[in-house]
This record gives sequence, structure tokens and C-alpha cells, in this order.
Amino acid sequence: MSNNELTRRGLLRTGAVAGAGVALPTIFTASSAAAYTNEPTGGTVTLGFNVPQTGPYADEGNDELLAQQLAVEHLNGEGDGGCLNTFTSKALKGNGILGKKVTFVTGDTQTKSDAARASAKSMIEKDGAIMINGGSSSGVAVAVQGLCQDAGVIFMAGLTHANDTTGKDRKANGFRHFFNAYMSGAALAPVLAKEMGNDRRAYHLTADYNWGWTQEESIVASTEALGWETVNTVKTPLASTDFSSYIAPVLNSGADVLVLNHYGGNMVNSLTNAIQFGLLDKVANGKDFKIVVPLYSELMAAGAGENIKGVLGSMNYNWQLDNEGSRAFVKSFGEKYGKPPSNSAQTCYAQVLLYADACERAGTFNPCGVAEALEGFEFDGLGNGKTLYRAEDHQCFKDVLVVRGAQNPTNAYDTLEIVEITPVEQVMYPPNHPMFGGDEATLGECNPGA
Amino acid sequence: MGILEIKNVGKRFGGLQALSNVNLSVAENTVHAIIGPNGAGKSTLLNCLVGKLIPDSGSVMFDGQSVLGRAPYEINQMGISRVFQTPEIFGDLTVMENMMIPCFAKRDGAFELNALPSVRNQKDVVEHAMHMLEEMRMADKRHMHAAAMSRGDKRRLEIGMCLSQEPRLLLLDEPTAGMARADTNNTIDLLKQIKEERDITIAIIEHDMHVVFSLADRITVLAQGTPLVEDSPEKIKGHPKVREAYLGESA
Amino acid sequence: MLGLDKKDTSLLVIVAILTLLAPFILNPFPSGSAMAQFNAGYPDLMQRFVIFGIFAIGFNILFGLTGYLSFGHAAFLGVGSYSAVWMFKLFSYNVIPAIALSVVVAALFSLLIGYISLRRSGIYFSILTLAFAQMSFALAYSVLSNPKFNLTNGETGLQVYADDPQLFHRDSLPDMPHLFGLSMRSTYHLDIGAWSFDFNAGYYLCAVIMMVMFYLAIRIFRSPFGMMLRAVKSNQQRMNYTGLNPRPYTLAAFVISGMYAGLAGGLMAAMDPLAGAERMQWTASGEVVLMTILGGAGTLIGPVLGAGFIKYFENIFSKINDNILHQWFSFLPDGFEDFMVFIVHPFIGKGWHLTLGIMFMLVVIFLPGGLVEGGQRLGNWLRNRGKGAAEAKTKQEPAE
Amino acid sequence: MDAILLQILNGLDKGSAYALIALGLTLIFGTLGVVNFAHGALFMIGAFCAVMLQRLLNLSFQTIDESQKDFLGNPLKVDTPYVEAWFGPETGAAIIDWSVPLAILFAIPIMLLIGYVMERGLIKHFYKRPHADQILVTFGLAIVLQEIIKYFFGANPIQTPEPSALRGSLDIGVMIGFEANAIIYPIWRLVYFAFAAVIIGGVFAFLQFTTFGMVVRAGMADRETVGLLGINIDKRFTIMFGIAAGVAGLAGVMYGPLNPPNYHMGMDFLVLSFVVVVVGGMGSLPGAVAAGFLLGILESFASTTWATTTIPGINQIIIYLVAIIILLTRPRGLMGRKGVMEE
Repeated sequence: MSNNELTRRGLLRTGAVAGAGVALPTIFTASSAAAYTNEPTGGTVTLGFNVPQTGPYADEGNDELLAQQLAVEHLNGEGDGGCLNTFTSKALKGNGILGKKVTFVTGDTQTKSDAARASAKSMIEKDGAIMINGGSSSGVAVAVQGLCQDAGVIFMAGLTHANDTTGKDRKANGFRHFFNAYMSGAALAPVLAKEMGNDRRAYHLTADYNWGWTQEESIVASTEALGWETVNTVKTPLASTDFSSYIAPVLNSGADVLVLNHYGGNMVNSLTNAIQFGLLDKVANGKDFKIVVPLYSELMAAGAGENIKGVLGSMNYNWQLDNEGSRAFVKSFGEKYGKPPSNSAQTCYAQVLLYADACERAGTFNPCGVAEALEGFEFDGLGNGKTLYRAEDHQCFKDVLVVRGAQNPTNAYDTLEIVEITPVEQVMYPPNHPMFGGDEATLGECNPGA
Repeated sequence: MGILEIKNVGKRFGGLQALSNVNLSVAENTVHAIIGPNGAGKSTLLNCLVGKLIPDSGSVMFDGQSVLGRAPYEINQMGISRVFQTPEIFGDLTVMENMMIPCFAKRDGAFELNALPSVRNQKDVVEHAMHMLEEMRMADKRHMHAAAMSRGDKRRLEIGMCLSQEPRLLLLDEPTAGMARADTNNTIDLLKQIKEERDITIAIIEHDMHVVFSLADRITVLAQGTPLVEDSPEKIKGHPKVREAYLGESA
Repeated sequence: MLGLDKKDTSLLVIVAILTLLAPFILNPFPSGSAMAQFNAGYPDLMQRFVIFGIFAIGFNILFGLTGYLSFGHAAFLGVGSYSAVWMFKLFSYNVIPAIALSVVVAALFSLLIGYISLRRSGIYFSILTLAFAQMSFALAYSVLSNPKFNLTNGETGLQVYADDPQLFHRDSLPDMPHLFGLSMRSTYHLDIGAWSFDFNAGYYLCAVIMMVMFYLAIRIFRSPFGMMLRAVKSNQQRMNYTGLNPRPYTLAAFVISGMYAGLAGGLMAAMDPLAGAERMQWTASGEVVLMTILGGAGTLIGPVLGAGFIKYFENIFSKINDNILHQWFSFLPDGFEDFMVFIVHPFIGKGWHLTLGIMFMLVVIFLPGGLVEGGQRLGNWLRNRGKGAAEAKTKQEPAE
Repeated sequence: MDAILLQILNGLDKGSAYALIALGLTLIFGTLGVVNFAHGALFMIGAFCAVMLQRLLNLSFQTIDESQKDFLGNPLKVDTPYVEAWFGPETGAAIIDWSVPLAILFAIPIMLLIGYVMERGLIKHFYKRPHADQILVTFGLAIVLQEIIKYFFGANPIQTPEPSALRGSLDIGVMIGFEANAIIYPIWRLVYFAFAAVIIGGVFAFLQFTTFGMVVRAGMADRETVGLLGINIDKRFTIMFGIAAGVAGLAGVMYGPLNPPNYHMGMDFLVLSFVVVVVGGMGSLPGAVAAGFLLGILESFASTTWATTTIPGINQIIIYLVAIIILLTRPRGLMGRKGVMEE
């Protein structure tokens, strides 16, 4: 395996720039000059799956990893083929990518941007990975996306919901299939209006970091557009484990809806606390008190247990979604692992397939060629329905699901029920939307690492 | 006018009047012993001299300067060294290093950021320390860890460390406490030798009368936080008050 | 040589040889072989080895010598990184001014925190440093990254954006950290037979700096100042009564170790221009404590070994997955293969924490002096064997 | 006024958890002089005792219900817990419902055993070792313990709900004359506070009024002297370690319903509990308890909108800020004894 063409290239380029001053003695020269970082030269191509394996999101990372492994199997023509059969693009043949067998390496992001970059770098530098996929937080996604841009590989984001990933931090080499906070707000708003009316007073608890802020901004904007009033927005420290002191004043504030802009453990605890305080049993301003969790995941639902009953939120995907692609994916994931896929698993699976397909259609692994093939690509059959990879910001546009905690789940997996499939038109926004960095946000140039 | 002048010193701990109205003058180049029964306030007095405690009232003058309110290291730099009841040495360091530290303190003062030159190259300090070790007859033990030495050797090292600073006043806090007879005698001999060879004032707090009467030029008897009598050893031996307050009990 | 005695000189030379030849030493297995998983000779990890080595060497000057256990040293590493990235953002990608600034800022920051924290000793000191570092982390993570006053860029980490001023940046210079035009990412790639080795400019910059820092640490250890620091640890009472003021000594040690941490932070930013707030969290402070104790507190080389040990586990063991296990054990019959994979599975990949925890316990139980003691014991054992029989030694080698 | 009362309640509640963990930690500090970084892990294991019991009680046999389908469209397998089959659906369901309080009985022997094994097997050998070594070995142990839990229970939080009779909240405000909804407080949080008070009172009474406790207190003050008296301090200290582990474990069991346990909850509390112990003062049990409640209450007040708008970010740093202020004004924390862990 020949690695690190990236860095060798870097040297050549720098050498050219800095002139003869930095010429290093040439002992052996590496094999023929590659056109881009980690160009696969043998019979295999290596993908890097960078997911949280330790820390609070380890289970989510594990789910992503299962989906990625499944995708690799399908690409290599093993298993039942999954979505390869339903995908509208028929470029993939089940013989790897461009005839090369797909192998993968894994790493642990630890849900820390430093550690995530370290493990992504090791995949690129040591293992020769040509694409990095996975992750379960926006901080990590933005950090790794920046790294991939510099290194000249493609980054196919995993779970990342902050607007910034394809907003002000968008990168030419980075692509996001997952939806974002703006879409959550846009999709939830009409459902909230329908279920709760247009004269609600909302109280926001927001995780005090980047993602929390963008989500709060998005939800506040879309609910205020409905005519809702925002009573208060309170930032909670990320390290909080107990939210009682934030929940306690809610009832007294004149609010009748609580919006929890929390994710993962934060959300599980804040929702549990809110239920403990009996918020859902109360009547405020003459209306039943309601709780909204704009971003849901299956693991959060499992962690929150019974507490999610009746609580509204949004998701990128849910295994109960009934379309051809979804059925194929759930069948092949469920039969292999004995449980239905989560929405982070689905986004990673789709991203791997999309990448492979783009390589096939471009006829090259060159990141610039792949990016070009992905830009403006319209497809269906991966589970989300009709989807567009927008060229301007590398964000996927597709229907968004509004879900609710089921009242009477029959098993551990149908704790969420789909309330509405918000059509893509409703969640569209212009690429230069102010929440997404406005006119200043640019993708920059695609970097093949050469 | 003595080198150490203690005037009207009083110290109170909660309900306990540990020292009251202590007046004491230590003449230069003498050995002055402070004796007294347990709880007489000897250690409290000593701690007031070295800056560990600040008396509530009175003054302590060393060579015409007040020591009150100064930190222990400042008082040491004025020329007062202290030997502790249990030897306080740098147990993790070698004997040689133990001896070098006071030599550095003597040369460089309370703080000197001497971070790059090697200790080996500080020739003057090395020589000074070696000389002191030879004087203390411990040169052969210089590579030993100080903590590994016998009690007597530790005491000897501690005294040597104090002497290397060439203090004008050496305070000894029960220097032979807990020692075997042989070690005690060695220590007495060492202190006698020091007294003869050096221009040094020694103040000694001691329980052991054998030690006191072998060394002291003057003796102050402390009882219940206040000086009872002060006189020469011969006079003290026969003093009725002293017998009553102190010797009577211990004899 | 260089004002060191023979023993220290040979230690320095060994360290120099090991760091300079690290690209070879850390890549002992042919790339593509099953064992290549254990190769650590790629630029990022090599950089991390030496950078955390610097961090731990500096920490050891405080902890190993004075015994003051700071639980907040990551804060200095963090401010070092932030300073360096700000230097990149405002002026240029040249690493020299960035690293210089990170050392200066870390020095000032550690002077402030040290001055306050050193009013207490023992665990009270530890908790004070911890509290300062945790406050720094919390502020960096959220408050100092608010849109109006974005000093740290919070969760994502501070990075250079295209619209940053970069006053002295010219088009001819690389668009990433560089040393007068030599990009920190440039790597010379060498293939010899089945083996391949990477020689990375950034690594060598870090390595040279680490050697200088290691050399300075030796000088400090052997200096009167170093002796005073050991005296602080041994007996502060005696020190006080010997006319020495322990406070400025410990404060100087604190600031020096803070500068080492700042340097490490600056180098981290120079290798990868992104400064994340997690570097200031207590876990990061705890990590350097563990590195130092694990390697052998108070010894010269111990902290470097400890740093290497922990980073190796973090970066190598976390990347081993079941697929790789199956490759390793593929020579076994199917049942056995699955059994072995089943046995090893909990310790690799997502289980790397478990392995690390077990290693901590084993080392501290069986090697009270840390890895250095392990090395010494191994050395003694080999020497004794060497005396015993020469042939026994030749038998020994293939087994290793 | 009502807002202040509410935050005091919250503070007492948070403080209960801090005080319980700090109590056990300071027992180990004070009696054994050991820096136990695995104490948070003991708290976590306590919480997982409840999870384990819940799992045990939910052990089920499966019957196939043809009328329902699972997510793959196969006939649904319906689980019936054995306890429901044995004791009848109602009693069985009630037992499962009360699994958290029942877990107290389950946790006590487990925690005492873990404490005993830990002390005899590991900590005992570290009494004479430097604190640094103690930190390393107990930190290693903490990682191992939490990874074991992660291996069996995953990283995701697991709900351990309170019994349904104790679910929901009380309108305390109405009881003391405020308008409705002014002071709403969850029942289980009140239970937790009462529980903590009982445990803390129990530990103090035990140390105060039994000969065993007297010897241990004497041992905390001066270990060598008590050893010279011919009293077998080591054995008593082993028992103390078991008790400390038990207190941590019980604090964990009861904490589960407040916030669902996950494998790293011990680490989340670890640093905080050290801060609490040190702010309370080394070697002081009342200090640890007082500091726990003090920090809990201050943390609650700092999270009010009033506080965060006055000083942005105060809720992020309050604990550490208070720790710094206290340690700088009181050299040995609130009630620390001289010479304990000052070197």
C-alpha cells in the first residue's frame, strides 16, 4: 500500500514555492506521482469511518459503524445488496468502487474535535483513507471537514445538525446528508401550529455551545413567524447533568411550551427532569403544557424511556418510513443486526453509498471529480425519498420527518411515531441565508491534495 | 546589651496564657540555656524567636533589629539558625546536597533563579560544603540518602547545616531528646567544640540537666510562661525556687 | 558535553537518536502486513509523541521536583494553542512568532494562576489549579465564543478562516502553518522494499524543539535551582529555616512548566491549526498527570515514555477493529479464530479505555517507579543474564 | 420569594448528591489517607445496581403472538417477566415498579463486598505509597469499572424510574400559602433529600455513638497512637472502606430516577466531589456535608436567569469560583484539620 501521497505532494509543492532552499536529499523517490491524495493504486480502496467509540455517544457511534460496515458489504457485492437495488442511480455494480474492493479503517472521535482530527489524520496519513465518514456532533464534523479540505480527501458527514456545517463553515470537500437546525424549525413549525395553536409562549433551554445556539435561533425564528412568543431563552452548561434548577422556574414564567435544544445525554436528563416536575400534567395560560425536542434520535428516545410519550420533535430518517429504499435498508440492517437502524446509521449508510456512486459516475476517486459528481445530484431510493445534493452548499434537501413519542409502543423500537413528512419545499432556503453565513459563506476551491 | 533581647513578650492561645511578660537577654558568645518543666512555654518562646509565631505583646530584638513580623527565612538570613527537636533535614536528598543547600542560601540569599549552571560547577559552594562535612566528620557519608542515617548522624548533619551558614545565634530545641546516652555525649562534645572554636552565641532549650550543666554559661528557668530566675549554672543548681518548681519534680 | 556529565550526555544522545530516527523505529512492520496496525510512524502520531513529551517534561519540572500536583496544566496548553492560532489568524502562518507568543501568553497566565494557587499547598493547591483550569475551559467552550466576542470559537475550535486578516501572508507562502515557507505538512516519503517511512517537516521541528527542551530540563534538574526544588518537596520547614523562601522557587517552577505547556500547545496548533476547548478540560490535565506518574515522576525520561505510552494506546489500539482481528487470527481454525476474536474484542477498538485502565493498574502495582523502573529492571535482568551465559542471550533474541 | 424557595429546594437536592458522595470520599481520605479516584465509579455502580435489579426482575420468557408483527414483519415475540408469571401479573408488576427502592437491599451487600474486595485486594497495598501512585491506580480502576459496565450495559443512559406512586410532583407552594404552580417539586427529589439526610445522620450517629466509631474517629485524628494502643485499626478501616462504598452506592441507587444512569456518570461527579471535599476541608466530615449543600445551593442560584444575565456564564463556573474564594480566604477549607493532605 502506498500512503501519504498527500504529504509528499505537499512537499513538492512547497519545494516549488520556496525554491531550492528547502531541497531535501533524495534517497529514494516514491512511485509515480499521484494526481491526488491517497490515490488507490492497488486492488483496493480504503474508506475511513471515524465515529465516537468511547464517551457518551459510543452507542450512537457503534450504530454508525454497523451501517458503514453494511454499506461496505453491499458495495462489495456481499449480503442482499440493500439499497443498491433501490437506488435510482445504477452506477454501482456490487463489485467495489471502480472495480476496486472496498476496505475500511475505523477510528474513535471521542466526540472531541482534537481527538477526531487526530484519528482522521491517522486514517489519511497512515492507512491511506480516501474518504472520511461518520461522527455524531457538529463540532467534530466542522473540525474534521476542515481537516479533509486541507488534506484533499472527501468528507461525508455523519450526524451533524448545526447550520454551520453547511453554513459558514461549509467546505468544497465536505458533504452533508443529514438535515439541519433550520430544517427542523421549518418542518416543526406548521405541525406545532396545527397541534398547539398560534398563540403559544415558548421557553427555551439551550445547550450552551455552537449547535445549541443555531438550533435555538432556527426554532425561535420559525415559531415566532407562526405568531408564538418567546418568553425566555436560557443557556445550560454542556457539562450539566441535572437540569432541575433550569426546569423549576419554567412553570412560573408564563410559558406554556418548553423547547429543549439539547442533544444526547443533556436531552435525556432535561426531559426526564421536566417530566418529574410534572410539566406535561399542568395547564398554563389555559392550555395544556407541551414539550418540544427539536432534534430526536432513537438512542435519546431509548434513554428517555417513557418520558418521551407525546413529545414532538424532528428526525432525518426513521426506520418506519414506508418507501422502497427504506424497506430495503431496514430489511438488510435488521436481518444482520437484529434491530432496526437509527437515523444516524441511515445517514452514514447513505453517505457511503452516495460517495461510491459518485466515484463510479465520475470515473475517478479524485476528490474534485467526486465532488462534481455529487453537486446537484438528484436521487431516490436510499430511504429518504427524493433528494437533492445542492451544489452551492453541499447540503442534501429532502423531506423532513416530524415525530412524536408513541403512547403505546409495542416493542423497544417503535417508541417514536411519524406525525408528518414535511415536504422538501417547506424546508428549502437560499444558500446565502443569513443563518448560513449569508453572502460571505463560500465552499472555497475543491482540494485534491495536489 | 545582649545580642538577643526579649522584652515583655506575651502570647495567648485561646484561654491559655502560654507566655507572659518574658524578659530575657542573651549575651554574645555565650551559651544560654532555657529550662523549665513541660508546658512552661519553652517551645512557644522559641517559635516567637524564629518567626513561626508572632507574640501578642512585647519585642524581640536581634542585634538591634526587631525580628517580629518577619518570615522564618528572613530571620535566618539575619543570622539566626535553628536546630529542631527531631532533626529536620532534607531526607530525600544526599548528605552532600543537604549541606550544599545552606551554603547556597548563605551565598545567594533567599531566592536566586540559578537554573542552568550545573551544581557541580559551583566550585565555591562545593568546597564550602565539603569543608563543613569534613568538619562534621561525615565526608565519607556524603553520597548517602540523608533519611537513611542514624538519629545521631542526622542531628550532626543538621547542626553542620546550621553552622555552614555561619549564624551569629544558634537556637537548639532539645538537641538530645530521644537520643541514646552515647549519642547524647557525642552531641555535647560537638557543641562544646563549636563553642570553643567559633564566635557564636548559642541558645539551648533542654530537658536533660546533664546537657545543660555541661554546656551552659547562663541558665534561665521558665515556669508557667514566665522566667523564674536567671543565673549561672552553679547558682541555679542550689536555687531553692528552682528546686521547688522544677528540679524537685524531675529529681 | 554541553555542560552535562557523562551519564546525562549519553541520555541526551540516546533521546536525540531515538527522536531523529523515530520514523524508522516506529514503523518496524512492513506496510500492508497484518502487523502494520502497530506501526506508529506516521506524522500526526509522531508529532503527538514529542509534543506531549514536551508537555510532560515541563509538568515533571513542577510535579516531579517540587511535589506540587497541579491539576490544571491543560489550561496553559490551551491558551498556548489559542494564542498560536490567533497569531495565524491575524498575522501569518509562520510558526515561529506563533510559538513564541504561545509561550509568552502561557507564562503570563501561569504566573497569575501560580501566584494565587501557590498560597496553598497539598490537595488545596491541586484543587485551586483544577478550579482555574475548569473555569478557563467552561469559558472557552461557551462564554468566550459568543458571536459578539468570539475569542475561542467554542466547541468547533478556533481555526483560520479565509476572511481573516493574515497581514503578513503572501500568496507565495503555503496556506498552512510553515517555517519560512517550509510547510509543516510536507513529508518526504521513503519506500524501502516492503517498508515505507515518512519524514515530516513538522515532526522534525517538534523533535528538535523537544530535544532542546529535554536538554534544558536536564540542566534544570542538575542546577542549584533544581536542587532547591527537590528541597521544597523534601522539607519546606527546613528550607524556611535555612534562609530560603520556597514560594518564588515553586512559582518559578510553576511558570517554567506552564511555559513548557504553552510551547506544547503552540506546537499542536502549528502542526494542525485548530485549537479545541477540550484541550483545557480536566481530563486533559489529568492525562499529563497520568503520563508523568506512569513514566516515573521525578525522572528525566519517564514523562516522555509515559506520554508515548498513553498516546500510543489512544491512537493505535482505538483503531483496531474486529476485521483486523480476523485477519490476525485467520491462520487458526474457524472456531478458534472466532474464539480468539471474542476474547480480544473487549480490549481493542471501543475498548481501548479498558486496556489503558488495566495497563495503569498493572504498571503502578508492579512497577512503583513507573515505566522507568521497568526499564531499569529489564536492564538489570539483561545484564545479569548476559553475565550468565552468552548463548542464553542469543536464544533470547528471536523471542523478542 | 417563591423563586428563591424553589432554588433552595433545588440546591438542597443537588447538595444531597454532592454531600453523599463527598461523605464517602472524605471517610476514605480521612481514615485511610487514600486519594480514591474510583469513588465516582462506586457511585455509578450503585446506580447500576438498580439497573441490574430491574433487568433481573424483567427476565422474561417469550411467547409468540401471531396477531402482531415486529419491525421486520415477523410475528411479534411477547415477553412476560418471570416475576409476573410467579406472583401474578399485579404483584409482579408492583415488584418491578418498586425496583429502585428494592435495589437498596440489593445494593448494600454488593457495595460492601466491592468495598471490601477493593480495600483488601488493592488499596491496602497503597497506604504507604505516594498519593500520586494512589491516583494512578484508582484512576485505572475507575476506568476498568466503567468500561466493564459499558461492555454489559452500553453507553446510552438507562431509565430506572421511581415507583409510580412516587412519580409526579407536589405543589408545595399551595401548601405554604403561595398561589398554584409557584413551587412545584417532584416527589422523588424530596424522597432523595430525606434519604440523604437519613444516611448522613446515620453515618454521623454511627461514628459518634458507637465504640467502633470512636476508634475510627481517633484513628482519623492520630493513626499511630491508636495503633499503639493495640487496637486493630486496619480491620476497622477495611470496614470503613466498605461503608464509604456503601454510601456512594446508595447515593447512586437513589439517584437513578432523577437522571438516568450511564456508565460515565461517576466521572462526571468525580471532579466535583473532590472540589466539595476540599472546600469542606480535608479530614472533616461535617465540612464535606456542609460544602456539598453550600455548593448545591449556590449552583442552583447561579443558574437563575437573574444570575446569568447579571454575570454571563456564571452558571458555568460558579462551583469553581466559590472553591477558589473559599480556599483563598480559609486556608483549609470550611472545617479542615491542620496537616491533612497539605503536603
